[in-house]
Amino acid sequence: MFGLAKGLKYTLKNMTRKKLTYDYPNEPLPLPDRFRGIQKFYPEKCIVCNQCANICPTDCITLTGKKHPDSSKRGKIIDTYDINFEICILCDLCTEVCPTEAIIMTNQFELAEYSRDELFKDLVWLDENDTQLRKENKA
Amino acid sequence: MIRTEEMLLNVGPQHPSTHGVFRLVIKIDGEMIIDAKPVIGYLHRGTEKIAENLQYTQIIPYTDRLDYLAAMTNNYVLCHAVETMMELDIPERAEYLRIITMELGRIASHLVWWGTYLLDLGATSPFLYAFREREMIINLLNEISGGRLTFNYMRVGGVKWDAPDGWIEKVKAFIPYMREQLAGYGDLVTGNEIFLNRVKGIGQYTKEEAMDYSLSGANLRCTGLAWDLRKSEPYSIYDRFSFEICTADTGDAWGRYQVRIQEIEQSLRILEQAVEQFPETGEVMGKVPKVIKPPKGEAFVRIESPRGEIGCYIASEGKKEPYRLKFRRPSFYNLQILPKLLVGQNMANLIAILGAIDIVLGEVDG
Amino acid sequence: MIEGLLTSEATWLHFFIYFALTVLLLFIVLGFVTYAILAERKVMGFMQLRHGPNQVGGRWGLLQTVADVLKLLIKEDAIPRAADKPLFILAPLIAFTPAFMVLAIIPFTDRFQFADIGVGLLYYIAVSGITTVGVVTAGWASNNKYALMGAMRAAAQMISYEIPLVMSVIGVILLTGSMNLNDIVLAQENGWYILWQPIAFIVFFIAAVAELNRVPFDLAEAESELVAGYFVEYTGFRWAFFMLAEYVYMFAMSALITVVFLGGWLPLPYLGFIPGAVWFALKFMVVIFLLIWFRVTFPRIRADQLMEFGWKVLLPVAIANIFLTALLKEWINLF
Amino acid sequence: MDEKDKERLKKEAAEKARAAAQRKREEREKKKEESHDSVSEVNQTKDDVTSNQDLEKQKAAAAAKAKAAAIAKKKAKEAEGTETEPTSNQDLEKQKAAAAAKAKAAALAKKKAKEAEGTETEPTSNQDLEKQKAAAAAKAKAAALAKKKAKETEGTETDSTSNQDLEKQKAIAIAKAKAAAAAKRKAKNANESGDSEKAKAIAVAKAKAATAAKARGKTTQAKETEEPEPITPSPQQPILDRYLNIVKEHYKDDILEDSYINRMSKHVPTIVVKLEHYYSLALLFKQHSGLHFEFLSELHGTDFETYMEIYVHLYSFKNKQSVALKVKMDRENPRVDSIASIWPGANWPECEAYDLLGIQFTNHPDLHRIMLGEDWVGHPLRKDYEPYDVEV
Repeated sequence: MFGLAKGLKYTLKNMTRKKLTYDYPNEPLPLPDRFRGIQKFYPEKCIVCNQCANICPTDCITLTGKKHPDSSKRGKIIDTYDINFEICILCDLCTEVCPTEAIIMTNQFELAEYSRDELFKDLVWLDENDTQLRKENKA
Repeated sequence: MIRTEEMLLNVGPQHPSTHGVFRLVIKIDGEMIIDAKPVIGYLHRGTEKIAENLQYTQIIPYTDRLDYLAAMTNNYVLCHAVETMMELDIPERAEYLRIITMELGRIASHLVWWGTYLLDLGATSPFLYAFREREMIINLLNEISGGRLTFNYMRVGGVKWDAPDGWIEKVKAFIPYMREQLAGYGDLVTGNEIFLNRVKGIGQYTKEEAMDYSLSGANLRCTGLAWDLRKSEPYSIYDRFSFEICTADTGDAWGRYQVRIQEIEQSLRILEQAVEQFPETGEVMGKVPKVIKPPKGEAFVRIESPRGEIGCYIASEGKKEPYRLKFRRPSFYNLQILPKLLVGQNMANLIAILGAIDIVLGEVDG
Repeated sequence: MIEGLLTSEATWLHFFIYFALTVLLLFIVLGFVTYAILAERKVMGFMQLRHGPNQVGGRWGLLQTVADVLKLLIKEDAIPRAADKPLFILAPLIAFTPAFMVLAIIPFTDRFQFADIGVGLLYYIAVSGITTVGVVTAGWASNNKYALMGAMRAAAQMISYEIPLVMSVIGVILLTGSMNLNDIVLAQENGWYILWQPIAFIVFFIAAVAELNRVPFDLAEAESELVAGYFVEYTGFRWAFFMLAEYVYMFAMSALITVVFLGGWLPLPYLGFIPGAVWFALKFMVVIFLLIWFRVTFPRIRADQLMEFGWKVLLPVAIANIFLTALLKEWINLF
Repeated sequence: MDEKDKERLKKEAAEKARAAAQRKREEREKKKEESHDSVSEVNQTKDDVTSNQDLEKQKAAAAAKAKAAAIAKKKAKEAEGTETEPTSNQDLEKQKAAAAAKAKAAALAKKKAKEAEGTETEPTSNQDLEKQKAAAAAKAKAAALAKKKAKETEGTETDSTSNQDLEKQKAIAIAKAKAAAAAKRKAKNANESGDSEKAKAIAVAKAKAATAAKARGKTTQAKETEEPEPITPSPQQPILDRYLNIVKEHYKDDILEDSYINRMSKHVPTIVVKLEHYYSLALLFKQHSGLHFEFLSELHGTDFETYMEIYVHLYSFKNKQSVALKVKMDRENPRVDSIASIWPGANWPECEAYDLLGIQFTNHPDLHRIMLGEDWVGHPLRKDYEPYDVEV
C-alpha cells in the first residue's frame, strides 16, 4: 500500500508542473542549426561533379548538366536536378560531399503531400526552398 | 470437468504491445498459452543485401534504421568494424564524443523501454515521464548530429561534427537532472505493489538457459552473470571509466527491470567522467584515406548496445563496398527464448514477458 | 416532489411532467459524461505534463467531447460479417440501459430523487449487474477472440467483485437499519460513514473501481493485452454507447459512494448555508478525481491476481467488517 | 546518342532487373566519356576529386556494367534455350533456375578442362557463337576466381610464396589475357552479327578489367614476394595452439582444413573445420572443459561464389576466450548439420542463413524461411540472386 501511496503522491506533484508539450503547428519547432531537413539547392554554385548523386545511399538524386552557355568558359552548368523525396532519407551525405556547398540542408521538414508524385522535387522547387537555411555546413 | 477448446490467437502484427510489426501465433486454452510461435520478418528491409552495393560511408545511414532507438551504437559498430580492419587511429576527442553520444543514446533507449513497458502493464503516465527526459536527450543529440532518431553521426575514423559550443555543458547539466528524475521513477513505479506483482517471477530462466539461447544485454545480466562488453572486452575508451556491471540474480522480468534502471545510473556515471575528461581541443576526424577500402579479409567485432551484444561482420575484398556485411542483432537473438518462456503463462504475462525482453523490430528483422 | 408524481393520479399531464424531468436528468447525465471525459483527459494531461484537449472550444477544450461524439455519430457503422448480428446490435443497449436505470434511485439532494424505494441499495447493485450481460453478449456476438476473452474477464471480474461490494455495505446497512438511500444519508448526520465504517469504505471503493472496469482493474478492455477487449469490433455510435455506459456508471457509482459514505447532500458542520446540491457536487467531484488519479498512477493488475485479491482479501475483510460492525452495534446498544 | 543510349537501357531493364544504381552510373560514365569536356575539366574546377579516383570509379563502373550485361545476356539465352521445352508459367522460375544451374555446371566443367590444358581451343563455328561467349565469360570468371583462391592460400600461409605459386599466377594471368582477347574477338563477331554496342562495351570492359586485375595481381605478388611481412606472433597464438592440441587429442585424423589467427578481427583464433566434422567439433567445443564455449555469439553464412561458408563466433564465459569456427561447403548444394541442438540460440540464425542463402541445415528443429516467407523465390544474399519480380 505504501508504494501505491508514493506513486499517487508523485503524479499529484506533477499536476502543477510546467507543461512540456510543444505548441507545434502554431509555433515552429525549435531546431538546431545542424538539423537535417529538406535540401536547398543553389544552381549557380553547382559544378555538375555528380558527387552528390554518387554518394546518395538511396539513389534519389538525378541530375544532368549542360555546356556552359558562355563558350569562353569551360565546365558545365546544371540543367536539371531532381530529388525524389519518396526515397530520400535525409542522411546529409550529399551536402557533406558537395565541394561548392551548392546543396545544403534546411530546417524545413514538412513533406506531407496528397500525392506521391508531388514528392518528386525539381531544381526550381529546391532552389525556392530557401527558408531556415543551415548556417554552418561543415564542422 | 468442463470441456474446453483450444484456440489459435494471432497476437500482432498489429497489436498495441508487440512494439512494432511482430506477430505471435499462440495456442490458448482459455487464457493459458499452450504453444507460441513467433513470426517475424515484416520489417525485413534487406539491409545486408543493400549494403553489398554501397560504400561504407553510405551504409551508416542504414544502420541508423536497425535499432532505431539506439542508432548511435549501430553507427559505432559498423565504424568500429571497419576501423578494426584498417587499424585506424581515432582522435581522442572523437572517441569521447562517441562515448558521450552512445551513452546518451543508451539512456534514451532504456527510457523508452521503461515507458513502454509500463504502458504494456497498463500504466499510462510513466511513458510520458520517460519521454520528457528522452526528449531532452534527443534534443542534445539533435544539436550535435542534426537528427533526432537517425543520427548518421559517426564516420569511419571519427565523427561527423564536433560538439557545438556549450554542448558539453548541457550534457553536464543534464546528468544531475536525470538522477533526480530517476528517484522519481522509483517512487512512481519501482515500489508499486501492483507492478511488483506483475513482474516478479515472470519469464524466469536460469543462467545456463540464458547462455544457451544466446541472450545478451540485460536479458543475460538479470541471471547474475556479470557480462558487459564495455567492461569485459573494452572497446573504444571504455577502460578509462569506472562503472559497474549491473546484475540481478532473479532471472525474471523484475531482474531485467532492475538491471536496466541501474544501467541508466551507470551510464550517467560514465557520462559524468567523460564530460570531465573531455579534451579541450583536438580533431574529430582521424587520418582516413579518401576512399575507404578495408584490406581483403574478414572481421567480426561486437560491442554492447542497450539491447545486448551488437556485432558486425565484414568480409572485404579490398573494395569500396563490403563483400558481405552482417549484423549480429541482439534483439533477434534475444527473441528466440520467447516461445519457451510463454508456455504455461496467461495472456497478461505474455505482454509482461515480451516487453521485458526489450525488442526493437527494426533490429529483429534487419 | 418528484417522488409525489409517482404516487399521484396517472394522468397524461403527470406522465409528461415526469417524462420531462427524466429527460432533464438524461441531459444532465449526458452533460456530465461530456465533461467527465473532458475532465479526465484534462487531469490526466496535467498529471502527465501535457495540456489535454485545447483545440476545440477554446483553451479548455470545452467542445472537444461534443466534437468527438459528433464524429462517432457520423462514422460508418461496421458490423463484422461473421458477427452474430442481432446480438451485436442488442449488446450496447443491454449494457447501456441499466446504467440509466440505476440513476433513478440516487438522491442527489433531499428533494431531487426519482424513486425513493425501500431497497434502493439492493436495487442499484442488482440492476447494475445486468450490464455484464451486455458486455458478455458484445464479446460473444463480435466473433472475435480478443472480444470474447475481454467479455469473459469482465464477467468473472463482475461476479467476483459484486460480492465484496455488497458485503461491505452490509456494515452500513447494519448501522442504519435500512436499505433506503435517503435513510442512509440521514443516518450520517452525526458523522459520515467513512468515519464509522473506514474498512467498509476501502473495500467498497476498491470493489467499485473494479466494477467500473477502471484502472487498475481495467482488464476487460486491457488495451495493451486484448487491444480493446469486448468492444474491439464496435465502431461509431454503438461503440459510443459502451463508452456512455461506462461513464454513466462512473457517475452513478461516484454518486452512490457520496451517498453511502460521504453523507450525500449533508453539509459539513457550520457550513449549512451552502445548498445541499453544491455539497453533493463537491463530494461527488472528489470521488471522480480520485478515480482519475488512480487511472493516471497505477498499472493494471493481472487477471488471476484480481481474482485472488477479490476472493482472498476483499471478501474476508468485508465479512470481518460485518462481524465487527455487529459487535460494535451491540456494544453501543448495551450502553 | 542519348536517345539511343536510353533506349538500349530500357531494353536492358526489361530483360533484367539489375541494380539501378549501377545502370545510372554507367550511363553517366558513358556520357562523360562522350562529351569532350570530361573528368579533367571537373578536376580543374575542384581539387577535391583526383583523376585517379575518377578513373578508378570509371573502371569499376565499366566492369560492373560489363558483368551485368553478360549475366543478362546469358540469362536471356538460357531462357531461349528452355523455351523449346514445354513450359507452364508457374514452372518458369524453377526451370530458369535449373537451366542456370545446368549452364553453370557446364561452364564450370569446360573451364576446368581448359585450365588443365592450359591452352585455348579456338572458337570454330559462327553458329556456336553464344556458347563460346558464355564459355569465354566463364573462363574469365574462373581465372579471376582461381587468382582469388591463389591469393587466399597465399594470404593464409604465413611462409612466403613459393616458386610454384608464382608460376601458377603467371599462368593464370596469361590465361586471363587470352580470355580477354578471345572475348574481344568474339565481341567483334557479335558486332557483325547484330547487337553491336553492347558487345563492344562488354569486350572493352572485360579487357580493361582483365588488365587491371593482372596489374593488381602483379603488384600484390611483388609486394608479397619482396617483403615477407615482419610477423610478430599474435598474443592469441598460444590459445589457438591449445585449441588445436585439444582437437588433436580427440580426433585421430586431421579434421581441420585450416586454423589461423585472424589478425584483422581482433586476433580471434579461427578454425576452419571439414564439413563432415562440423557438428562433432561444435559439440566438443561446447562440452570439453578446456574449451567450454557455452555462448554462441553469432552464426551466419556467406556466399563466396566458389563455396558457401558458415561463420560461428563462440565465446566461453568460463575461460574468457572466443573462437571463430568456420565451415565451408559446396555452393550448389549447401548442406550442413544444424548446431541448434547444441546451442538453442543457433536456431533462428540458421533459419536466417537458410532463408537468405539457401543453406540446408540437417536436423534443424524448425527450418523455415524466417524473414521472407515461404513463397519467396530465390535466396537474396547469394551473389547471383535475381529478383523474381521486376522492381517497380
